[in-house]
Amino acid sequence: MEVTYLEAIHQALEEEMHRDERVFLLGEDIGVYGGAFKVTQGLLETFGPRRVIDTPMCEIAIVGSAIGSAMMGMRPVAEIQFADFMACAFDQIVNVAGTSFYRWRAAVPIVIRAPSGGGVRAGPFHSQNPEAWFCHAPGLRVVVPATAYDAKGLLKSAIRDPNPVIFLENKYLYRRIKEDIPTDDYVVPFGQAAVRRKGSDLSLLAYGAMVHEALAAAEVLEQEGIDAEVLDLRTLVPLDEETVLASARKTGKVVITHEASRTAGFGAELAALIAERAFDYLDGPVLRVTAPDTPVPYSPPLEDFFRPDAAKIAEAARRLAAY
Amino acid sequence: MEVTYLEAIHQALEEEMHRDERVFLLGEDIGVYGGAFKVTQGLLETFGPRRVIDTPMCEIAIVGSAIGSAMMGMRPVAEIQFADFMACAFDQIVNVAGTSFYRWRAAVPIVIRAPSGGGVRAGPFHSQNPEAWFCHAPGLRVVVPATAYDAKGLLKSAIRDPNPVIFLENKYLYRRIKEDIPTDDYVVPFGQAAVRRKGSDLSLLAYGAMVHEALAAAEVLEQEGIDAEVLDLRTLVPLDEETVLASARKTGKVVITHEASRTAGFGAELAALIAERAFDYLDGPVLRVTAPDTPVPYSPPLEDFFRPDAAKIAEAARRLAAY
Amino acid sequence: MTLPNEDLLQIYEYMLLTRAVDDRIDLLFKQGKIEGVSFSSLGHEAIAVGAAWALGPDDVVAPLHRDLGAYLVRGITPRQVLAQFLGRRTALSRGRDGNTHGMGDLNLGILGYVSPLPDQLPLTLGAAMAFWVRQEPRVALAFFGDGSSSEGAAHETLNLASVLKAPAVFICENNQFAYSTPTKKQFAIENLADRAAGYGIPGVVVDGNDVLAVYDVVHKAVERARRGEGPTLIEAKTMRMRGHAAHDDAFYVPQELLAAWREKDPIRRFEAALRQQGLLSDELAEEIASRVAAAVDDATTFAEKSPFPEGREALEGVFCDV
Amino acid sequence: MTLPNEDLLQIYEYMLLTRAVDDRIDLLFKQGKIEGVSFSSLGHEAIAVGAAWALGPDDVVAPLHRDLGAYLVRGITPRQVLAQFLGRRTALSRGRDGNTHGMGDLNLGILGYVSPLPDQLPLTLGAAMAFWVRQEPRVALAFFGDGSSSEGAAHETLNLASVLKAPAVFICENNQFAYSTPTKKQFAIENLADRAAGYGIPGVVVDGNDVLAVYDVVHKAVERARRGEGPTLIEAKTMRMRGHAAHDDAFYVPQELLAAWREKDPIRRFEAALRQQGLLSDELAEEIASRVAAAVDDATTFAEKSPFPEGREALEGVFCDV
Ligand SMILES: Cc1ncc(C[n+]2csc(CCOP(=O)(O)OP(=O)(O)O)c2C)c(N)n1
Ligand SMILES: Cc1ncc(C[n+]2csc(CCOP(=O)(O)OP(=O)(O)O)c2C)c(N)n1
Ligand SMILES: [Mg+2]
Ligand SMILES: [Mg+2]
Repeated sequence: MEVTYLEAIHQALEEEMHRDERVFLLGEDIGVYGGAFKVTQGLLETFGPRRVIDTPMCEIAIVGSAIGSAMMGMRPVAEIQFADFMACAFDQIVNVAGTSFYRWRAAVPIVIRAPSGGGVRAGPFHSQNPEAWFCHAPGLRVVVPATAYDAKGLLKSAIRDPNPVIFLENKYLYRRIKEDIPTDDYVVPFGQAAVRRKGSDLSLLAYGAMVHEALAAAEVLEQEGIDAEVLDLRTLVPLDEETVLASARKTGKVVITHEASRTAGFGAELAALIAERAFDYLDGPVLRVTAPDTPVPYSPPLEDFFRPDAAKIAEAARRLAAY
Repeated sequence: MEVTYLEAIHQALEEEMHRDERVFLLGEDIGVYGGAFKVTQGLLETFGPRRVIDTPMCEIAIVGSAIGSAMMGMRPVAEIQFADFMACAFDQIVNVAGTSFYRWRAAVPIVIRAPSGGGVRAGPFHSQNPEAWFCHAPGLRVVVPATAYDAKGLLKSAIRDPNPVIFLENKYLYRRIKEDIPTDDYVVPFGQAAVRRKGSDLSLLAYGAMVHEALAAAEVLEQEGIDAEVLDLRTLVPLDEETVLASARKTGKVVITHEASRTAGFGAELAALIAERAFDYLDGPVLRVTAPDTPVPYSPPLEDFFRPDAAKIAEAARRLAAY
Repeated sequence: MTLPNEDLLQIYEYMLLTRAVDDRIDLLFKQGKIEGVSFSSLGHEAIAVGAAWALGPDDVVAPLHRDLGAYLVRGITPRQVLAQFLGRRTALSRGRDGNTHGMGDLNLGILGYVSPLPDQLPLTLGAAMAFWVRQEPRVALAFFGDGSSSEGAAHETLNLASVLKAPAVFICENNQFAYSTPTKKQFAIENLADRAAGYGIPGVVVDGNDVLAVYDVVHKAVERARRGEGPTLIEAKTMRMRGHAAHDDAFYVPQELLAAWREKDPIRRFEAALRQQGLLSDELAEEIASRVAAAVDDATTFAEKSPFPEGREALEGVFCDV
Repeated sequence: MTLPNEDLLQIYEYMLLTRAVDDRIDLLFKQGKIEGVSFSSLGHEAIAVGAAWALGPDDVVAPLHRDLGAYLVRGITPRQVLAQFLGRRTALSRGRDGNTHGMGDLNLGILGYVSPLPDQLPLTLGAAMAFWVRQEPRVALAFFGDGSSSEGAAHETLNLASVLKAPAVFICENNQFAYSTPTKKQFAIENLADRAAGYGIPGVVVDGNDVLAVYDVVHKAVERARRGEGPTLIEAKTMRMRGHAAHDDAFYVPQELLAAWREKDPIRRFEAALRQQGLLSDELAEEIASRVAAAVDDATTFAEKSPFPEGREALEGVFCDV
């Protein structure tokens, strides 16, 4: 069955709610309206108002109460309407969700879903990519699906995982990509990167929407005789270090890309990992193709300049290939 | 005059408040009590209750109102009682303070001071090192003084800077270090790292309390015939890339250290910078000596294990030197 | 409070202008010329214009996404508004921010807002705090929605403002919905103004479709704040007359509710009163209408002719360097 | 509500035990055996014990740093408490967290707290929400301070709880100070309980030094919540009888205020009542006192003999793997 990235997420929620009655949803406008992007459409009708809870605007209470309910045996999936507003619940996420199991063995099996990413002319507060912040907060899993298959399988893993999971959906992909996915239950395990394209000349490391840009770049590069390998990281915490390092060691040249701004983004962690553990194999500098260190601007020419894309990735790859 | 790191900060506040009547302070327990660490002691008496404002517990309103007052021409210095609680005001810091100048040219000359760092048995919520989060939020300056001289000079720069500045004081250093500092007005400019020790075999990059651990490690290493250069970064945003790169290019071997946990910490950014722009000069992998990816544990054996120190830095440096 | 006739006619004109600009925005969105989202102020004209009218020239205001009228009263031009919605370099945010977001101008005493709501509340408190520190007789006024009243920032602000007796006025626009969520799912009370008692400050409910009533309560609150007696919480009841944003058909809003509120249209009501008082003749009405129409046409032309920013401009001005 | 005599004596013993453990903590701190900070529950015994007593076995409680009594009533042992303060492996947090922080045990229905306040409020609402979703007749009770009432988290929680009619009870311990900050600098009202009206829920003020009065109002609130009628906000007035933490001499607290509150000591008052009712003889008092003393001595020995964790244990259990 061919489904969009968005439908895949919807299916994961619906199927998990049928499978496990501990799963419930809470968030702003997720019930009657079906969510700002309609991800949860119809679930209120199917599961009723105690399992699909329309809350007031209160990110602290949404995340905090999700945590408390998880400690009482529930499996809440909280939606934050835009990933940008996770900043409002930051304390709950990093200080409460991230540390409770470590401190007093209280597992926190919650999922916080949020649409992230730009390219849709949504401006500084509906386009952010906050993944690096959460990767730097011990105790959180960070998931960044790039395909419809993964979005469904990773969300199922997230809901079944006994830990707090930050599940960053990429809003650019919601309705732009489609694929056939199995109708049977399946999960995509955490910590296993996918090699989306095998290649020998250099490695392109990406996640979320940038996987598609990296693949597009690889096609262009192929025409030019450069054989790029494309990795989709799928989950940043846990990170599949082995697959990343194996690719870096094989090609010796790495370009990392992400939509988030550059400084202290997750690309830095990848570069550091490689500079430490694949050093002997490197044939060139580790490059990053990222957004610049600015807020996400609104106007199309500004956002296009801001956002990494296949052309920018190809350009860096060319430079590196020639190194 | 020999002053502690803490007294140096106090002096900077007092002198700036005398110099510029737009400067005022707000925060919890900073007036009558003089601050949880007594940094602001006596300032209420000197400047009165409209320039030293004891607020209720409300980090959002503290930071948010500081921003609003700055837009009306004030130079607020907000204290967050512990850096850990900056998470409660995260949205104000990253979304409001960080973006207003970019979006509508409203400069936000605020300083947010907060005691950070561990080693004082203060447990998971009074020991955190959140600098990397703020480095990944465009529009913020991030300052991490390591000495009394710098604490004063950098805080003066921070107060005079027209941008939002995150000023992370290291509470371990508050009363543990002392030095002679000038009595005349001086500032330490942003973006200029200090070479605390010249060396040729390898570079130790540090900031905050870790500068002292790196220097102690360098002494040990010297005994063993390893000549380490020690850099104190002073400000992370702006970062003195040239000094960092010059040192890396000179020694070819770099150990980065910070108290914050490892994954996506600021050390990753440094490693990435070096792996990109000093690649040709590297004679070994870029190593990081950081806290592990756990909350900061309370009990002394746990915290000692957790926290990087001279011994751990020296150990990494030895491995790298032998590479 | 009786306002001079001149003021009444200006208020009327600003309300018309607000609606005309709003209609034009709606049209431009439907024509595909506005990217992303677009918010409407339809139905909020009395609140935005009435409240802004109550401020003195040195006072400061933090309008929100339904307060187009307040921006206009304070001096932001229709040209600037449309340029902003069209993402042009001539806009106050130079294309960096969209629709009314970040449409601030400190020279006009207007604080731009960020999307996370209600972050303009602590910001406004901060402005008031500056006046309080410097002991200046100035006041800061913030708008916020019934929706964002549930956010922690609202509480922290109201509390700190009341403790400091800061010269601030907070006006909550209760338009029955936060996005798709009706007020009864947002709070278990009838009047948000009743929360004022929990802060020891006055709380006032006002008919948000009656521009003079709004002016009146805001004016009183502003003067109270100016006298150093502290903040007031005003709840202006109204109805959001379009969807949450232009993409939203508001299927979840009962038609009867909309119909009932359409009867209370703030402009029609005020116009009727002006006519009854003999202040507005057909001729004058036509003159005003054509001035408004011309302004909107001019603004549209200006905005559409304005250049987009160039890509590289995205890198400029993250930090202030003076 | 009249409690059986047996309960009254147990309540008395728990109050004594609370104070004895607290005194021992103070002593251990002064002896330099407790690293970091240490909070005292002196003066809060009636609130913590009285409130916890009102819960059923399946109910859940989120105590704070002054609620030692609640931990003890719910079954955390003095051994576990002192091991926690001494950072030992035998503590509930195994040395990972300090003093009462993170001293939770889900088997006992106790939620551990984090330092950022009042984060146990949304946590407690979440527990109540779980009961509400599953339609179980269980209740969740949270403590919070006058200080943390000013935080956004308090507002969001009270509001969401009242909208859902979640089976939760919120008890604010107004002990006159938040660290050094007196209540008059924290809020411009007399009674925090009055904020309940802003959420459409009952608000009750109770004498926090009268254990049976506390029991009573909490019991009523718990049963109300259990019946599905929603949350209650209780304000228990008391006084923090030591400094904010052990390092703080509380110079900013007027001596007369402390002296006045010393007269109202919750334990002495309850003891007098028990004696007057003929429930407590000298002999029984002595028997209880010696049992308490023995428990505290035993706990001290246990804690001091308990091993510290080993450094490497710091790495374990960041993630749950079942
Ligand atoms: C912190 C935060 N959470 C969520 C949103 C998404 N959002 C934008 S407007 C809105 C509804 C606002 O309702 P209200 O405050 O009543 O204002 P109205 O649009 O009705 O005028 C929501 C949920 C937001 N902007 N900020
Ligand atoms: C969000 C947050 N800000 C600041 C602090 C620092 N702090 C710890 S306890 C305290 C005072 C708490 O006062 P109150 O809530 O009245 O509780 P009390 O200690 O009086 O029982 C403060 C300011 C904190 N723990 N959390
Ligand atoms: Mg509304
Ligand atoms: Mg208190």
